[in-house]
Amino acid sequence: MLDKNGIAKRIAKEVQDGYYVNLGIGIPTLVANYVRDDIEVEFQSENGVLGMGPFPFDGEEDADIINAGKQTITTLPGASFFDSATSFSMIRGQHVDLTILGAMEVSQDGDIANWKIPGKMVKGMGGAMDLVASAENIIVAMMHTNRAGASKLLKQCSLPLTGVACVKKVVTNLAVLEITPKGFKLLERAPGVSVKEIQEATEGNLIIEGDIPEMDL
Amino acid sequence: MLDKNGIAKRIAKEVQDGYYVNLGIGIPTLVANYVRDDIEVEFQSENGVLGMGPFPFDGEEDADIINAGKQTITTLPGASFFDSATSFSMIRGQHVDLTILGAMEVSQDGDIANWKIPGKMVKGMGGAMDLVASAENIIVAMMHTNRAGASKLLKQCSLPLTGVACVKKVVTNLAVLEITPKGFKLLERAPGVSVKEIQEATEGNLIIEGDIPEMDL
Amino acid sequence: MISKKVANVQEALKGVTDNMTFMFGGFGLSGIPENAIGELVKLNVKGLKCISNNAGVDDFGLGLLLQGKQIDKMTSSYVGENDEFERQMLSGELEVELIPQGTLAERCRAAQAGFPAIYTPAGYGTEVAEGKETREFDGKMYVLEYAFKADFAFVKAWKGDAAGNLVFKGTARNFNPNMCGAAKITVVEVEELVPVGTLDPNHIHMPGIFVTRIFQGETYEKRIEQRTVRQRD
Amino acid sequence: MISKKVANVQEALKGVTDNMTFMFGGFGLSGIPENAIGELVKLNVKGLKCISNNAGVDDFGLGLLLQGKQIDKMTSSYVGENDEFERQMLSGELEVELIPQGTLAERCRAAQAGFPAIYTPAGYGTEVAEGKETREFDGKMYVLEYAFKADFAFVKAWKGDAAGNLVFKGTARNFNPNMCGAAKITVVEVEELVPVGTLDPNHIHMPGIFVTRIFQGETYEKRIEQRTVRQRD
Repeated sequence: MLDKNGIAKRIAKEVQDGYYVNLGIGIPTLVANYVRDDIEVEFQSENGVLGMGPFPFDGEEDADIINAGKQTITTLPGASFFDSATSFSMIRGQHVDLTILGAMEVSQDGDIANWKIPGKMVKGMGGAMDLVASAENIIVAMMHTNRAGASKLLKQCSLPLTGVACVKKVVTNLAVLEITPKGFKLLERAPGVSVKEIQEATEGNLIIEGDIPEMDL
Repeated sequence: MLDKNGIAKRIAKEVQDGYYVNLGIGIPTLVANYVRDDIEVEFQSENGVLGMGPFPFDGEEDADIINAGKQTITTLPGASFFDSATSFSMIRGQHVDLTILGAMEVSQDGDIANWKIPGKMVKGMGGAMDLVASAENIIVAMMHTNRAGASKLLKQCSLPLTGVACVKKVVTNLAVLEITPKGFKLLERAPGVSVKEIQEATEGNLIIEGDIPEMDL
Repeated sequence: MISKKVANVQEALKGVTDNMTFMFGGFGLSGIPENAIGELVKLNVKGLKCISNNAGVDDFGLGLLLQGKQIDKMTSSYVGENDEFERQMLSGELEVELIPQGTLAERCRAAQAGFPAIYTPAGYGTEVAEGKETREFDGKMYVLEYAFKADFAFVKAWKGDAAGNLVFKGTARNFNPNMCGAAKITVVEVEELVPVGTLDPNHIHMPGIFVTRIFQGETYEKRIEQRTVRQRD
Repeated sequence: MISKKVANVQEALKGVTDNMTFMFGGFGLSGIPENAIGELVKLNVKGLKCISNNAGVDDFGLGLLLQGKQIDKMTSSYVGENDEFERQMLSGELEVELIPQGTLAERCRAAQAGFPAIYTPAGYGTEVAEGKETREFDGKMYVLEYAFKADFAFVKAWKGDAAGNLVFKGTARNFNPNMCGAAKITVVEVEELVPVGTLDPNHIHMPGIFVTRIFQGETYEKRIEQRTVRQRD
């Protein structure tokens, strides 16, 4: 079973040379730490920066240079700043190659819910609805089950949707799954996790074809 | 009767302190020469400059700094350059206060035709259609009649329209006229021009109320 | 050169009254119009409808207007990090319209650029699109979203001149340029009001034509919401 | 940093074939992609559909492609100053679609920004709107205009870096930034390719994400169409 860093590490393998990547808050942010050194990737943040670098050294933080999580950041050579409309032109116009974001629920049709629990948590969708409505390549990073142990990979989402039929891949603490017309296709198991454990933790239709390899991390 | 410079001089009196002004090609361009010195005005050109100054001194012209008439220009302190989409945001968003442009025909309803003579002259509308569709305040600068002596102030335009019910005022070599729901209201006569001459040169409905003063240039 | 310069925040906010609709630039606490917000607290105008990506924190940014119960409605994309906001929203005192961030940016730009409405894919199939017109183009579904209508836009820039020309810094730019000229009156505060002619005409982020009033701001706190650093080796 | 740099114009134009749709930046002869046009003449690709505000003059700019009868259709806002253009248009050899200049700019931006269509007031009630969908918003009429679809966008910038970040100069900017990322492939030529990190991230007009390939251009003529000067006193 993977921890959050393990999920990030596995997702980092999906990042290819020349990709512009938007990372959501939470586990997705950790992905930047595990991207291979021998490929060129640029990170975009929807508040208006392309070419994000690591966090600043203590004392060098700048209130005017933050990411969408409001964290102080730095920029790398070749970076640029721009306004919000331009930022979403990059996203809506499909210039960003890969979007990695967290979710509360994903359905077997690729629907995603991650912005609202009615009557309980209403923080808002931020840029998530724009991202999932436009991105060609969306990977969800999340735990396979919620704190109560219930599956987050469902036949249908029960929470208000963020986007419809948009998720392509899900990486959880238990597995890597691809969204196909027939449901969640199991691609890989997390180290030490059995197919049976994944089946038990998945409410949506799970497709198991042949031998399911363990992740190579 | 006015010449082109006279028309420009009269129109310059319509330019008020604090106006952003877009000047079309031809007579309108001359208006800049006659704006009072004691008011602040900025000239916008739709190819992407605000704060245009006079033509450059011989030898100081720059191929990268031109106006919409493709003439080499200079800029004044406080000027800015921008892309075409931003330029038309200024125009469409009604941030430009006054548009002065030439015309081949104007109708008594305020329609304007100035971009095409079918089968003869097809140069295109450039930015004129955007300007007349959006500007709150449009003044047409033109000769009262064409070279064949026919009126250019008509009941209805005969040429393909540039815009509908948009012109507010017309300044010609003979008169200043306002577009009203009932037609061309004669406001002023050019020096030495009689009301009768204006009547004869105007095909559209001409409204003459009271004594028509001569222009004060 | 047409001057937009006014002496201070009081003059800049002339005409502000109860029940108006305001736009506020800023993302989180970055690039927010601190001086304008402070003055609105003093003016104690009520019944405000505010368009802003976020709602500040309890004791800073738009949170200050919420504390004074000056806001009736917020249109935002993300409103976490604010307990008073949540309390007012759940109790029904505050009306909240949550919309996608890119939609927020583009509804501002539409108002600025004279577009009545836009078609965006964001929110299609979600409750955000409920009751809204939708339409298919090339096999993809879009939601029709209207240009904002606001009385004042409050914008914060880094540098500006009396002509109203603006330059922003880093990610403090965010929604600020998109809101310039998107309301009836655009009030800009700058960290540094520089002499006309010192800003490079090639590098002005927003030309002065989109600005109604500009003033030299004072004592910026520029609070950091999530101070995240790494240690030197 | 993702590099967009290619060695030369030949490499930059790989994939160009007959019957494609191209966008060209520039206003008149200012800010036109001279190197790309020169190479297209050499490649002698035919049946082109071109989107460009203007059509050059007889012996420069897009006029060179017209001389070689390489263009089947032009979508422009103003096509004066070009006798060969007029001849081909009147003889029916060349299809010409004239559209308002602001509409041209915004149809590019729509393609760049993922908008399927826009509503503009320009051209309403004229032959430009014939056969097009129109709609009233707040008592004013608008025409629905679609995002362009193009294979290549040819853009000319002043300075750029290998990351594809661009800076334009003066009014040579015009349609160039609006066309970046508005076609499947965006090819940018620059007067000066500078080392990555030398352009101020605050003052990049177009971020590299909108650019597919960038190369150092050569021997710019930068012809002036209307040399207008005043005499010193």
